[in-house]
Amino acid sequence: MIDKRVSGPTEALRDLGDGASILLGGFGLCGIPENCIDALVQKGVKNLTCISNNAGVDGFGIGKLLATRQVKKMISSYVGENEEFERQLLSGELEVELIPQGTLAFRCLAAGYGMPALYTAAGVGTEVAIGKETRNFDGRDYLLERAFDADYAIVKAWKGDHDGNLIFRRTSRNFNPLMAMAGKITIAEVEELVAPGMLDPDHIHTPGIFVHRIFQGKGYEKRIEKKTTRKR
Amino acid sequence: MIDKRVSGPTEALRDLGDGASILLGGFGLCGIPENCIDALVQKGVKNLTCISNNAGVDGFGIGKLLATRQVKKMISSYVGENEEFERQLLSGELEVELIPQGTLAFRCLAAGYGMPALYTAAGVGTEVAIGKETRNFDGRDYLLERAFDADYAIVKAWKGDHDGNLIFRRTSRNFNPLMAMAGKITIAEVEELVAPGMLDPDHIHTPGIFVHRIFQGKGYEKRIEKKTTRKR
Amino acid sequence: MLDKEGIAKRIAREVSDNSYVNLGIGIPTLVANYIPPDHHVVFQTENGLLGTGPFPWEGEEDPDLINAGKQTITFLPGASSFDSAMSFGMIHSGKVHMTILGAMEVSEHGDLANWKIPGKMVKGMGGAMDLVAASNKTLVAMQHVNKSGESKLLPECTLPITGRRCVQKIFTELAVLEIAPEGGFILLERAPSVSVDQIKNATKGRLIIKGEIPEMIF
Amino acid sequence: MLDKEGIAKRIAREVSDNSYVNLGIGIPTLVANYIPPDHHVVFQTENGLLGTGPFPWEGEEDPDLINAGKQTITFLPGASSFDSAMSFGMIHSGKVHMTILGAMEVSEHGDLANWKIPGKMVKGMGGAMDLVAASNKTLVAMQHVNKSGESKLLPECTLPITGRRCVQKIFTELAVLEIAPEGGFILLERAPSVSVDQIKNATKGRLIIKGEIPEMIF
Repeated sequence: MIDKRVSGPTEALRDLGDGASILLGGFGLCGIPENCIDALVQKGVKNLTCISNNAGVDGFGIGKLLATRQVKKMISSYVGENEEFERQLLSGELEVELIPQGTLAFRCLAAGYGMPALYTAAGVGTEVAIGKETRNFDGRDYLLERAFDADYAIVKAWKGDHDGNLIFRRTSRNFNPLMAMAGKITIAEVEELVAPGMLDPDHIHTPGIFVHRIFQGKGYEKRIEKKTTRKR
Repeated sequence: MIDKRVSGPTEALRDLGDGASILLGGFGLCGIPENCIDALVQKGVKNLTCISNNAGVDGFGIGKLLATRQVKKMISSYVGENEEFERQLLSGELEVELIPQGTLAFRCLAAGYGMPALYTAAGVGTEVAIGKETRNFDGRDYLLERAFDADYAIVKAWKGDHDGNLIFRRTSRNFNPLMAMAGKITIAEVEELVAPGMLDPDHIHTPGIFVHRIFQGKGYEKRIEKKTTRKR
Repeated sequence: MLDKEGIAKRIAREVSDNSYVNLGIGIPTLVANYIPPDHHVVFQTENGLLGTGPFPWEGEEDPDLINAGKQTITFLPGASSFDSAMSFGMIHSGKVHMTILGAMEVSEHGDLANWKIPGKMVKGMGGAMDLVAASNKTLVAMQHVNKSGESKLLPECTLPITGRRCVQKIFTELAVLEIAPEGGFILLERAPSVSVDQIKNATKGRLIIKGEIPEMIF
Repeated sequence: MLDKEGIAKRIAREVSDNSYVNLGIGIPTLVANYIPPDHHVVFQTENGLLGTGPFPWEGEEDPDLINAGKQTITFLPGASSFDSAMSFGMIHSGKVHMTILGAMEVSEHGDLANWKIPGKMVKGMGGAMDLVAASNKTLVAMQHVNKSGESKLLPECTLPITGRRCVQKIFTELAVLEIAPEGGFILLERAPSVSVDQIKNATKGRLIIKGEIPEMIF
């Protein structure tokens, strides 16, 4: 089989330079590649295009890359939890493209499956449709959306093996398996890295063929955005 | 949660009538819905359109439905293992549409995901492309293929629960999860039916929302088409 | 006049037995509390779970288990997890039968605006454009008028829209209304002790009143 | 002149270290036996498995574990199983680097015909049209001439084609040939004790011979 292991985030990101486009897994702060985000900050690469459902919060997640002004453009579906983001957006420092959440998912899927484009009903008749082809099938309108063409995908999984096979846990799966399929180079950080044969083939969410570099991350904070509980 | 259990194949197929279009899971004889096929034979419904990667072998799988002349049309990617099939095809009794295997899979996926159509490179410039739209994206040609619109999907899983959640084993997964998503009414037969909560949510391949009726099958033969072994 | 809990309670009656439902943030989230105990309803959260349960017990929060509002949650027996493509796949194919969400404006043709106010910080549409575009049933839970006292039920939306001709019914503190096929808000029910005139005054779009309008039943 | 094992052995040298490969039925299947032991090559079977292993020990066949040729197989540590959409997804996105398959005819432009003979029973294209259409490398393993002694390397295919301009290299019992960008079969290597004239006589399409043609090395 094929060993995809690298020593850590620095080696994983070795060839990622200024101006790169990056798909970043996660929904809110759930399932985000914490180690790689820290390494991107340390590396100091600039003018990044980040494609991620959200933009983190002030001081955590993609918010860290915004604080250091490393992001030129964000492509997201929802960006509401970040004051620095808002400041940069209103001052014109940051470019933002907002797209429907399902469209974000499907454009990753299309890239991963070698489909150049897809049709979705989301956004028909709205400003999202401006400049896009609208086409009617069987009496309903759909927008033609193009597959993503991003340089890197950086994802976070629960478990992985040397071959790059990935397993996600609960709702931390979200966009991670889709982005893993869509990157030209896909980097996976995992909480637990195991030897080939330790994962049941039927339990694997992302086959290793989609993953180019894998390492076991350290010190996950897994910050909770909105802690909601019942009292005993 | 929602209880999808029915007593068995007879109840599961209660409203399936003459002329129905049916997606049937399986690849070769691997992962085929043996119990439902037998029940279809017993029920005697006629003029069926069967969409399945293969057409079984003489006397087993979809071959049983061919023997009783219940199939009007087959949509498959490969049909080579069946003499009765060949006889009916050459005599004009049976209509056959051959489509690329990936196209078969993607047309199910599109139906399951609410996409009206998809673009694929398979079949460009071949007789499969006749009558279809060919479109160029970034210098490559693709065919526009429509999502399936079938009345029923009949699939076979390894394990399932009352809510219709399904888990498949090894390569018996194949088209089953895709067809399960694509049927207007989806019937699942499983080797082992368990109570809700017995399956880990992260292990489920087909969420129960796609499955309308489920039952525990009996007496699986699981015939092997080509037994190939190493000698000790 | 209803409070938020009252609106949620009334909407809960619209949720069919044996159905899959997606709840938006705000009033819609409260609907889950009012589903009759003998009804089998499964809630989907579009970040990737079918079968969401109540909030976790204090101290048992799992950072890997949240809903689309980023709140910590639990799951019920029979739940399943999946990626975002499958999640929006089941939405777009209409397998998720109903979506209940908030709105800034609804037009008398069923257009919905709930994601953007020009000149203000735009947070994004999240999954709303997908949910309303899907071929399922879309119900709106909202206040009848905005903070400036202006009607949110209009002839045409003034804000950028989330989806066209997507809303079936609207539930406010004053009334239950249905979008007429030819356009207009058909008044179906009054909130307790609310008069038809009060509803007329709060509705800028065409209000269709046929016969006696009954008071809501819960 | 090579036998089937010889053709497979020669093709095995084309398979890069650290690559994912799909093998068709027939000669291509034999290629797996000749991958150098220090090469890391993962075989995909399009019915849904990465990391296929050898045939099972007698008595240990698993009916739920077969390859695309419907043969019982095993899997290696690090294998993964998946559905048919993901399988053809990884093929179409070019993640499966190489496909090796048989052919009835190849044209000098790299067109491939391997699925249908008019007037005979048509079995279907299976996954072949997907595999050759994908943006990966397509190698053909076949006999240079058919059973009637006619060349299978032609100016144009006479049979219905499986894909256009999809073949990069051809491996026969006589030679290794590459498709020229402008059309034509570039003769790269002769099989042991086969002359250039023998290859000329067996090739109906334009044969391009540049300088001395070396004998194959294994």
